[in-house]
Amino acid sequence: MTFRAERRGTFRAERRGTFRAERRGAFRAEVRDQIAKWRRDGVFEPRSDSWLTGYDEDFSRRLGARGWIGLTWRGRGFADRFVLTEELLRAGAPVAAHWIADRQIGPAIARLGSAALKQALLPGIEAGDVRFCLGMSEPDAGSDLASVRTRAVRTDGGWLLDGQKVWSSHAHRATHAYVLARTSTGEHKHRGLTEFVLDMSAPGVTARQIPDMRGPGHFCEVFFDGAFVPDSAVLGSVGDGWGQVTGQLAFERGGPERVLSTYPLLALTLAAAGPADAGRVGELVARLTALRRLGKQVAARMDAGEAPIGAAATLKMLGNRFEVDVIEVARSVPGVPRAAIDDAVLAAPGFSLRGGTTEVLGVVIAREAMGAVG
Amino acid sequence: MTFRAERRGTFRAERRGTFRAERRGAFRAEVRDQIAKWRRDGVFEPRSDSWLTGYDEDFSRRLGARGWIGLTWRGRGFADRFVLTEELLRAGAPVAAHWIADRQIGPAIARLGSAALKQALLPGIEAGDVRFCLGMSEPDAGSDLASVRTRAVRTDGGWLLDGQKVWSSHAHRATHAYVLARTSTGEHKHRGLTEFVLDMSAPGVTARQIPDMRGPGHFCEVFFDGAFVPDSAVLGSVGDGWGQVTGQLAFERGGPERVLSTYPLLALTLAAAGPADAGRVGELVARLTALRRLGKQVAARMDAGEAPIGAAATLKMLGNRFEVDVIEVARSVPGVPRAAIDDAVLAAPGFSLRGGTTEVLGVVIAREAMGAVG
Amino acid sequence: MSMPDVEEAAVKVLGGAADMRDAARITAEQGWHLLGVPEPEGAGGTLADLTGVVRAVSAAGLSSPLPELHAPVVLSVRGQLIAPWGPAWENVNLAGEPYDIGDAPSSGAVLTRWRILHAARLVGGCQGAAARTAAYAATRVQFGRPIARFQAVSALVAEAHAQAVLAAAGLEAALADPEDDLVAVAALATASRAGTAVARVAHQVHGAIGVTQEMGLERLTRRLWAWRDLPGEAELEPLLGLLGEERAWDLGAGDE
Amino acid sequence: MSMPDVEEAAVKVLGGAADMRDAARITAEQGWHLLGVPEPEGAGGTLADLTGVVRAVSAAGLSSPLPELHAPVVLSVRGQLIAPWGPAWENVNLAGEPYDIGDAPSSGAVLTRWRILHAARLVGGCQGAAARTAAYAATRVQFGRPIARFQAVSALVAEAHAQAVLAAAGLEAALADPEDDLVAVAALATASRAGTAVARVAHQVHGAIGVTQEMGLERLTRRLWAWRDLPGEAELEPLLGLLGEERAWDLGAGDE
Repeated sequence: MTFRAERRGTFRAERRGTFRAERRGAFRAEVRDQIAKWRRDGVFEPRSDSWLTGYDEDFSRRLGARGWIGLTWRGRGFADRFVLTEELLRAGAPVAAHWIADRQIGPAIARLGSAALKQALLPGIEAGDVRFCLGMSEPDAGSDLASVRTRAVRTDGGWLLDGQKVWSSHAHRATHAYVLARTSTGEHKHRGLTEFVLDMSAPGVTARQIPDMRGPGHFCEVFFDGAFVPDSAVLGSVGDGWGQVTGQLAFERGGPERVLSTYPLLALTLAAAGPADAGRVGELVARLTALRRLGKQVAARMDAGEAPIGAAATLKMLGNRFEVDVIEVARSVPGVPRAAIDDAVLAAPGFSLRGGTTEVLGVVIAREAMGAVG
Repeated sequence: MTFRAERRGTFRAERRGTFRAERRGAFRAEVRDQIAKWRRDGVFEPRSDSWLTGYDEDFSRRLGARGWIGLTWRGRGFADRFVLTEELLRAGAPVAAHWIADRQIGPAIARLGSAALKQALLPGIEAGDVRFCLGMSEPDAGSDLASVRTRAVRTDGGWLLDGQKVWSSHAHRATHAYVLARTSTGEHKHRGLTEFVLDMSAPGVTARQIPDMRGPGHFCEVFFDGAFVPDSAVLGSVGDGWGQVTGQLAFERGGPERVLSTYPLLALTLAAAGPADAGRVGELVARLTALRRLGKQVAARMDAGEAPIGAAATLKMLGNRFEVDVIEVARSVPGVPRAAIDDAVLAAPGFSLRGGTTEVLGVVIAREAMGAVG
Repeated sequence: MSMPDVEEAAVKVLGGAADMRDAARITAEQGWHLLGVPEPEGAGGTLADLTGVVRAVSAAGLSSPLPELHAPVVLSVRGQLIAPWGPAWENVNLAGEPYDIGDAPSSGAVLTRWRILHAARLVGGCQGAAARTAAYAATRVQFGRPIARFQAVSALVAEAHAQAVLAAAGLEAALADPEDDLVAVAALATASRAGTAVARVAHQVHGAIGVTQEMGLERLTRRLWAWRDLPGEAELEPLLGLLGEERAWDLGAGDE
Repeated sequence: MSMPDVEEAAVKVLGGAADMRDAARITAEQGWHLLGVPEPEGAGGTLADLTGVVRAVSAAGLSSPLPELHAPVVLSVRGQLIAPWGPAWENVNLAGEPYDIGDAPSSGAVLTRWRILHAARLVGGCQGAAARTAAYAATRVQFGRPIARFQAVSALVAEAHAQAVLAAAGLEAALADPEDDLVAVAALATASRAGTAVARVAHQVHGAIGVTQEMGLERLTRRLWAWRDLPGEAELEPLLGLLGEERAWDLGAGDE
């Protein structure tokens, strides 16, 4: 068998088609320039965990005006959103106000929402005016997301919500909420769930901040007392909520915010590092390179119509670990500002909890690993 | 409330009584001197994992002649054995031939054995002539030690063993085996087990080495085909084997060999370390100081008649982690001999398996943690 | 008054202190920091007795300047001189405790005593957080059973407990040889790392509720995060890496 | 011949090689190492095609001098110059592979290509060991059920898989910018660390039987242990720590 004679000239072109060097590189450059300008103009101060704690409605409107909210449903796709969000997180820009709408609920509305709902909300989301919070977790449920007790009861032209959600970030200042509620009972807990879009100004909705380590912060409780949701604000099919939620997990877990929450601290660490720190800092640089590539792969697969749940879980598990390790290295490098370290330290307990705990992710990843071999 | 006036002079003497500085310090010095002499005389070469892979019957007889086998049942106690074994492991001395008898089976015979058994075996153990292997694990059982299928059937004046054991280190050259066998069936798997002492030269006993990563090594399979054990060689009570085994876990897990398997490599690393390595090596030094103190606490509690199962499991879990971390640091320090690293690397997979896996230990430790608060 | 009584009294009284200045006043009045100082100047007792009080106070999630009143030091932390509980108290750490940035050096023996006592502070915090974590896992129900029944959670509970046990053992080694400055360094480095590990695991087990003020876990973990960097292991461990085998092996063998 | 066919052929034929000399002869005859070298001197294809072959061979638990035949280098490892598959082969590594200690330096571009291919070797080994681990956990029964059903084991299976995925992503980043020597350094450092993690976890899941020759896991893990130190991450990572933020951030962005 002489391999060289047979295969001559066959695959040189093969794996090249997916690279779109000019356009994508250009978009990153454009984003960088704009962000740098905003920084120069004092529009924001960098901080860690800015996608959750950097809440700035004006900044969100700036992004909206630039056309940078809703890229995934406006014909640009996940790869471009990946570039945009990477650069925003790198800069520690205050993107929390529109984050949930842009990442998760906007795409869900675009895919599953009624024509009326799309018309009513997508333009507002794209402008940065419509701000979503998530109503998933409930008291005492923990990782058991399916144990939903919030009920939606049929009424004229819609549904009435009763119950309570918790850990809804920024609910007290969101314009809308995504709510997972039980529309029928007596079945397996994964059945009879429905996704709703709720106007937070509707009568019977109350949001209350939960004081955390920094005082009153982003976490809220939300109470529903006969809050009305019109039929047009049902997402997808009544009763199919659980399947729809799990289908969205790749969106929720596979983004760069699962890796870059402490990047602003890493940037300060890179600036301060001396020869004695080179090894520890270099390890972070190497790992980050691989993690960002993994994130890029996830985005490309979502653009290809896949739901890469296993890869997204892998990214999140390893990314959360990286985010914490950045803090540990930063602590060891002389000259990194204490305030930046402390800010990241207080945020860190949340990294591996939000969007699925390490334990939950481990099960998802192991399942993929065994599927890959079985 | 004025604390100073009330308590004047009450507790100065309290926590001093347990220190026996002179005698214990003197014993360590004696052991060190002897080991140093043996090293100078070329009696042994240091190596990692010497308590499992450093098999040297002559060296064991030397220790026996010195009176250093069986300290725990000869009136010296666990604290002295702790000092002795620490120094032997520190030196990487070949102690595998008598290790199991000295650590585990000798104490069990002394506590539970018949007068005949004691008379027959203890002097030989103390001399280094009687060498034990463990017959606990069985094929397909893994961590489920209680799933014993080896059977012991009553016969005139004793029992007949049929079955198979596996992972019995050095069984092919041991004089005796400890065997856990089922003496009655049909009950819960933890009942009906009995501990036996078996003469490896008895008819019907076959041991076969299992080739591992280094070729034919210490691991063996042992087959019993109607092998006879006299009644006098039953340890403790017939049917109480499981309770007796779990009671011995502190002996099996709480010794310095769960921390020091790679100490000879650490010694080379300490010798080679330069300023660039000081942090990583210093972390090991700090951790080792605490781990050794924990081992000393375990020994003291065993001398006090306790069975500190939780503390022993803690020591083993953290100690095994330390043993592996020594290798990782050694890899990073220029000048540490490659052969010493490779020797430890090949031994490392066994560290956290033998004597209870990390998973099993985690359950034991968590139980103690919750007991401590509940 | 027996030691457990002293510990209990300190926890109770300091729990009612309005702030650190108040805590310092109470501590000085009671003379708790003079435990381990020979009479008649001090209150007698051993350094171990004093560490017991420090640990108990910290395990309760409280701040106190016991170590600083006993051994007033100024530390070099990441190139800056820091007085943990200086008189001006111009800065506040992550746990809401005041500190100063100063420039007076401390003597070696005083620094060693402070390190031992500061390690005791961390050990107490680890013990408190680990105990809370075990208790929470044993009682919190999810998917129909206590979360401690899930192997992954049980492993975390074990880890927190083990780290607290290890840090306590390191402290005991330092107490066995309080003249050896390097055992104190080792004990503090180990306690510092344990603080990091226990805080991480405790929050992982508690889930989101662990960060709320209501749960109270953060009273322990914020202190661990503040204390572990005063100084952190990255400054301490290099002091132990070039000792050579014999000196390293003999660390903590002072009571043999 | 498609790439999967080439990979399959390489695994099959090299699996029958008597030793490394034989493997080198076969590889050279088949011209596999010329993948990624422009025709007519080479066999065309991309460097990615060649890494695919290297990965497949390593994932099967086999040794081959593919990287060295493609990019003959002499490495500085912990202060010594080492030719991984030199002509004299006076030493043998942990995996039974021969190597020399030499003194000829290699050019930067050649070294970068070798690093990418050596990373591919580690990635393949990680993938092979992770896949074996998952398969073993899914089928091995203990306490009455497959051990994968135990959360602690499942977490280990996930870890092995995740590390292999991460190392593969690092390799892809290096392939996206094969002119940048530092992305190759990053990819190799990540693969080296992944090798350590995967080998550890694989043995933990397999238990005692994992160290037996019969099980065959050690054909993968011994290679991971040998390859990860050729050179190890401790030599590579310091090259990446002082780049500054902008250069570090742009690593691996070559295909955008």
